[in-house]
Amino acid sequence: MEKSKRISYSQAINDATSQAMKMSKDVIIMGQLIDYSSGVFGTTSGLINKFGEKRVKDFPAAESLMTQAGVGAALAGQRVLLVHIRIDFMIYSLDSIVNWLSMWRFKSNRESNVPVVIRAIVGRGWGQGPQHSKSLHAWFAHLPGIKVAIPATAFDAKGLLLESIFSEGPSIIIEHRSLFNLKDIVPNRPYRVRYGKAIVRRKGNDVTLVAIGCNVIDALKAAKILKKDGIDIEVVDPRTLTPLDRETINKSVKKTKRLVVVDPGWESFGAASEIITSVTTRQNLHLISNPLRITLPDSHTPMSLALEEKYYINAQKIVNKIKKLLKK
Amino acid sequence: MEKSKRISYSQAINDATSQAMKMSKDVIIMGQLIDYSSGVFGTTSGLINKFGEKRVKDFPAAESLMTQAGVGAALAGQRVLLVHIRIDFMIYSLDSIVNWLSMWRFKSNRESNVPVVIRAIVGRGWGQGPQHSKSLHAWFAHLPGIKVAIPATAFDAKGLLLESIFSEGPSIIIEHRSLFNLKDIVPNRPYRVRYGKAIVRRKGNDVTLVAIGCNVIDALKAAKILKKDGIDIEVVDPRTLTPLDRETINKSVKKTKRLVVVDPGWESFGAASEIITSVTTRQNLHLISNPLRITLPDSHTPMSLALEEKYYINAQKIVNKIKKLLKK
Amino acid sequence: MKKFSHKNISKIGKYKIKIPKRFDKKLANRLFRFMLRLRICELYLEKEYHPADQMKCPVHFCVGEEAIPAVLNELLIEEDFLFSHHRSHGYYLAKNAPMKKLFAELYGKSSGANSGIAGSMDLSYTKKNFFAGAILSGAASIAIGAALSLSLKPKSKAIAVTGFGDGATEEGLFWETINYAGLKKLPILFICENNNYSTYAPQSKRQAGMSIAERVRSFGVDSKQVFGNDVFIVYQELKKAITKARKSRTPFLLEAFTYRQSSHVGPPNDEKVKYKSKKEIKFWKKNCPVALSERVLLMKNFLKKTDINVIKSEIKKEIKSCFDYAKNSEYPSLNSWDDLNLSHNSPLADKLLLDLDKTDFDIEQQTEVSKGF
Amino acid sequence: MKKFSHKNISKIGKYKIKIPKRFDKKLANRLFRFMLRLRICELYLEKEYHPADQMKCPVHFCVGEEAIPAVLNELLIEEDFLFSHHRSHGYYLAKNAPMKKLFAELYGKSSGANSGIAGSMDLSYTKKNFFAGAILSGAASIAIGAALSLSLKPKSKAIAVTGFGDGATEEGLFWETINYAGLKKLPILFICENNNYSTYAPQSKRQAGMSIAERVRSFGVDSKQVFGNDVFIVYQELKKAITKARKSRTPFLLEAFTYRQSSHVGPPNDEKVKYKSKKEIKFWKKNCPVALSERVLLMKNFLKKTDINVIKSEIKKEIKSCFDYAKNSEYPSLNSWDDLNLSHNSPLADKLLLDLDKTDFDIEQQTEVSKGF
Ligand SMILES: Cc1ncc(C[n+]2csc(CCOP(=O)(O)OP(=O)(O)O)c2C)c(N)n1
Ligand SMILES: Cc1ncc(C[n+]2csc(CCOP(=O)(O)OP(=O)(O)O)c2C)c(N)n1
Ligand SMILES: [Mg+2]
Ligand SMILES: [Mg+2]
Repeated sequence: MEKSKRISYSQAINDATSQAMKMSKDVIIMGQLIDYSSGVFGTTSGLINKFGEKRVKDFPAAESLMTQAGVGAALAGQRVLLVHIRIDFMIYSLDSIVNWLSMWRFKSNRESNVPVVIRAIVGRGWGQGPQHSKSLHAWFAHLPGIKVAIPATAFDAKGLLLESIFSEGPSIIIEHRSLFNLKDIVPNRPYRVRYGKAIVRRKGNDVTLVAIGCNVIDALKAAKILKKDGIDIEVVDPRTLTPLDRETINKSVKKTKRLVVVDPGWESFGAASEIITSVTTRQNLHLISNPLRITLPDSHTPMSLALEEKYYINAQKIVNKIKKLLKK
Repeated sequence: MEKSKRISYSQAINDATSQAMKMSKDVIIMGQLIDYSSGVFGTTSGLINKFGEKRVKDFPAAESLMTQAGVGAALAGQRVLLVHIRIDFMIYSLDSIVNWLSMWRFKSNRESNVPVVIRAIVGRGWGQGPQHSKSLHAWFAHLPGIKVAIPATAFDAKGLLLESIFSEGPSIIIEHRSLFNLKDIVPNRPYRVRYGKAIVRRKGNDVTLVAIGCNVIDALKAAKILKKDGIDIEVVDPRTLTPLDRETINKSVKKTKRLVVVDPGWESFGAASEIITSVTTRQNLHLISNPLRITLPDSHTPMSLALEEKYYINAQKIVNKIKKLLKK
Repeated sequence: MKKFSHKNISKIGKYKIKIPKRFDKKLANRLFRFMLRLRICELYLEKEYHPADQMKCPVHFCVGEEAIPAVLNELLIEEDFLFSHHRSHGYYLAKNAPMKKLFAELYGKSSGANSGIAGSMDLSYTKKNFFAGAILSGAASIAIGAALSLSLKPKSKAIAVTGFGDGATEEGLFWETINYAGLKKLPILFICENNNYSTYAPQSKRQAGMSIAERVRSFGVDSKQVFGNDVFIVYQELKKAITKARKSRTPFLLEAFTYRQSSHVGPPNDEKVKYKSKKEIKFWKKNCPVALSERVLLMKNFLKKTDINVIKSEIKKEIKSCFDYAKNSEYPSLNSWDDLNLSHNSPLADKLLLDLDKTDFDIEQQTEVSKGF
Repeated sequence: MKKFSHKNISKIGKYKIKIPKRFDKKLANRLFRFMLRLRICELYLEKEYHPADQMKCPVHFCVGEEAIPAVLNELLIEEDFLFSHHRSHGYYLAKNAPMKKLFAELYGKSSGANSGIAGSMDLSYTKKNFFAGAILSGAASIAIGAALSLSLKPKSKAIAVTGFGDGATEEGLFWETINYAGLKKLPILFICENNNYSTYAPQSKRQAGMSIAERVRSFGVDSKQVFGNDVFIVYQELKKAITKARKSRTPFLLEAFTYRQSSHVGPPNDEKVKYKSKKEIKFWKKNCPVALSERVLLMKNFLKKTDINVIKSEIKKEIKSCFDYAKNSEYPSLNSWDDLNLSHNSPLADKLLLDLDKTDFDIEQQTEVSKGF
């Protein structure tokens, strides 16, 4: 049995980072304000004291350059962890991500690999508004050449971060801020959670509910509520979108014959449609009801609490939609 | 009967721009090199002579600013047409598009609307390579607050450009360079092609083939070949992705009971999966075979001709895949 | 002192403010009143903000940075465009947008400036050509477009103005903006409120070389540094710059040294991060725009203590009524997410364009493969 | 002449080139030979390129811009990183990457530098730390990272070098790069080949204010302008800068005025756009790096006409063999698109990390809504 402790999602990230930096001197971290006590919601606090400013680099408000600097540093031997306190600010660096980072290996015919890990935090609630809350995971999953993780638990957050840092290619980890205080049993030792391996978080026979990122916990809560009504939900958490574990999802649907996807992104052209398509293109005739997606509307995020409540997904909304689906 | 002439896709764009600028003094156009005789593949040639440098503005290599300048100018009363000779260069301006342009109306609670039209050209062939050939239409279609058109014919190119310029909100028009020399009968007078209205380019009973952008012509060619084998294809061209005409697509599939999507974008988390999902979430049980997508692989674009041939879709590849689907 | 920096400013000790000769008394009093109103507004908002937590909206308060908005309020005309960064309240009021609609916005109410959809960071008031947003350097760059458009209108005297912090100048987009302003000689006024911090990081940790004002000048945009808490100097400099911009359509950047007494964003209070020295806090409190001008106005007898008390109670009354307005307003309801995001009306297209359509297309053509670029 | 610009340079008429005192003869001859090799290479490539159209790959030729690569070839060490923009051939050769693999790359062959996947714009040669790419200012900004990493290695003398054009400096990213280089004093050398054009647009249409070199200085990065076709002056300046960067780890920018005799990108030939004046073409042809140095080497008797002929025929032989190599190579075959884009090996993770997994999760917790920012 591994020694472990019950810690929060943000502590798990801090833990993984600190461990990685201890294990390899090549690991450096860059980001705005990572060296202050507040430490990006606690995920980087204390690193500056342990590893010094050569390896813990506060960065000017120049997101685009930061990613490019990551690529260059990786070429010269570093393993680079970049932190964006909001994915919205990271959009300034999309050119770097799309035109450089994601195609670096490809362009060099696999000879040059850049271990750059980007942590992108998605805000939610308390009136964050449209410039502080987008979850663009579907965009990055569409882009070739970069792995995409979207961990829902502290255990996965640590394992996927370590795996990303010590792998050879670039990756983006989407972190939903609303998960940061959620606790989980996390092993002390450094371990890996592999890309492309979904996890069945709850077994069930009636419906396969694929849930992404911060909606995993909502899905599990919904499943618990539905159980009372005798509806038996299997909850699958893909954990990574690139690569996407299509097999595990398809296997589950083969059993349940029903597919619902809950995705904290915009509906159209989003992650939910990929997951549905990855099932229907394989075993469409096997399904006994239309697949269903539960997503954000095709809208930017409103500030007002009253509208946030309508905008975001919660367990009860999932319950209602699944009940409606089964009534049909 | 409307007076019309047979002109190329690029001439149609030039025609529409010139007409729009004549019809309204508010229309201005900005872009790198739009005022040279070469005129962005002929689409802007001659405008500088007709309208002068106050309205035809060559821009420094500052794509990000150009979009922001578009927003500001629109606020002060212009109708702005922005031209990017490659969508790849436009990626520098994604912050402007995502964090500003696309949410401008939303943030103002509909009070402030910015008529900014972005023409984004997608390169293809002759070794353009990965930094000159991405087709990111799925990204823009996922983003709320901005309309997305992807015209396949000269007729649609003119009609959608005029419609975009004289509408109130922002839009992105994705233009596949490989279509620029294709000719079509185009009315002389200014007309509109509306967003959200797909077109059935060919009627058929056996398979609904939804084709996007430059693949529309491949799809039509494939349909013609398949006809010889007695396979009757209905080809639907959505023309715009936001809004997407889900009704026309669903109506067609209701008839044919089979859906194939051909999409000049990367496979995973792309436009094809949205179109498939928009059908399967509505009438899954009605289909008699798995839906199929024919797309680019999840890969950046290789330079070498030998690999380009493997990478890109053509009519014959479509024919083969549809035959295989029907054999099952 | 010619070249300012936060390092050398704190050596001043006590700033000697003067009212310039022949400075209009009413104007001086108006500037003071604006600053006082903004100050009290922000202080009351801060107080109500937390721990009540009824305004569920991240807010960047601007206590200590009142001089620039006060001056803009005097010098801007309706038609001018004003673009602000995240620290938006002062600029909003500078454009004479209604205070009560600001309060209602923070409470997320439908009577808010943006019906509660935007909040403090993304505040706008279209009717007065005022727009804000949080992504750094965004507002400054959008201003370019407004200036460009205004420069096309030969009769217009209007200009584009944009206010932002020292941090915003680190974004590359800012330098694209400055290059273009210098190249095209646009009627645009850049106001950089240099408060030394980008969140907690001081300027010296983020920028080296010459000052922001000097950097800007190397791109062909004229600029000047001032002690930004001296409202009279700020007035004189901006008056000059704005008059020139209206007439000869040229860009200008003012780098105004000032200080944010508020937390970067509230809540939480950010004192525990300990990024500010006690000494500097003391210096800047003593030399804040309100204190400095109050002192000199009293000294010069432009105002009496009692006048100030009257003003204060007027302002407090206004603020109370704004709170009442905000608290008593409804939350927004929602008709359509779609309509909120996309405009489907197109009156101009309806007027100008024919409805035509066409299915057929000649498929016996070869698609072209273009050579080279 | 102190401050260069393309306007005042063309007034020179005939540039008076000198070989500096005590300049090593062998070195001078090597510089000349490199330039001649690059020139002939590009001319032959251009000739074969079109109308044969067998290299189906957009190419930005660099005829007229040979001096910088020649000097870099002398001064760079293996461990240095070199990042180039789209006009990449000279830089590629500067890093001693094999010419035949350049040719094969342009033909899209598997024996190419990148197996035909990258082409001319995105060329790289990992073994020699050489990397190029087409998106403007991308190469310069990536160089920052390499410099950062090198600055962490106390024993390393290696530096990062990046070559780009005047157009690249318009991108905001470029100024983020310069600010950071100046702030952190990184061992990085920026070389701006100012050939006056960004495609067809002259610098005056795109930039105002002070020169690129001066702008850069205002950000705390030392810089200098030179007549970039004088290979000896370029050598001296870069020698100084590189020596200093190796020793004291400081950034430097050289703005080298030069001219592209080639089309912006071929084919098509861009003469018909008529963006260059006949006069300037004449001036720059006469004062091109190869012609200038040839003249002075002959004059000084460093070389004789016959020597040059021998060199030329050696080079032509090499080039012929490169064409043979490229034309006779196979086209690439493809194993897996996936593997080409994503690395699935992780030897280090295999070594360091435990394989663990866990399904259960405590769902009786409230997700947090964070207040404020
Ligand atoms: C692109 C981007 N990066 C980061 C942020 C986060 N952020 C918000 S305010 C701020 C500090 C900005 O400092 P400054 O521009 O000086 O304005 P001040 O807050 O001092 O008024 C930062 C870093 C942002 N809003 N946008
Ligand atoms: C972001 C971006 N915008 C536009 C282009 C198109 N483009 C390719 S080369 C070039 C000209 C660049 O000029 P300069 O940097 O001076 O280099 P030169 O071609 O003169 O060597 C342009 C505009 C690009 N590659 N990247
Ligand atoms: Mg600041
Ligand atoms: Mg150039």
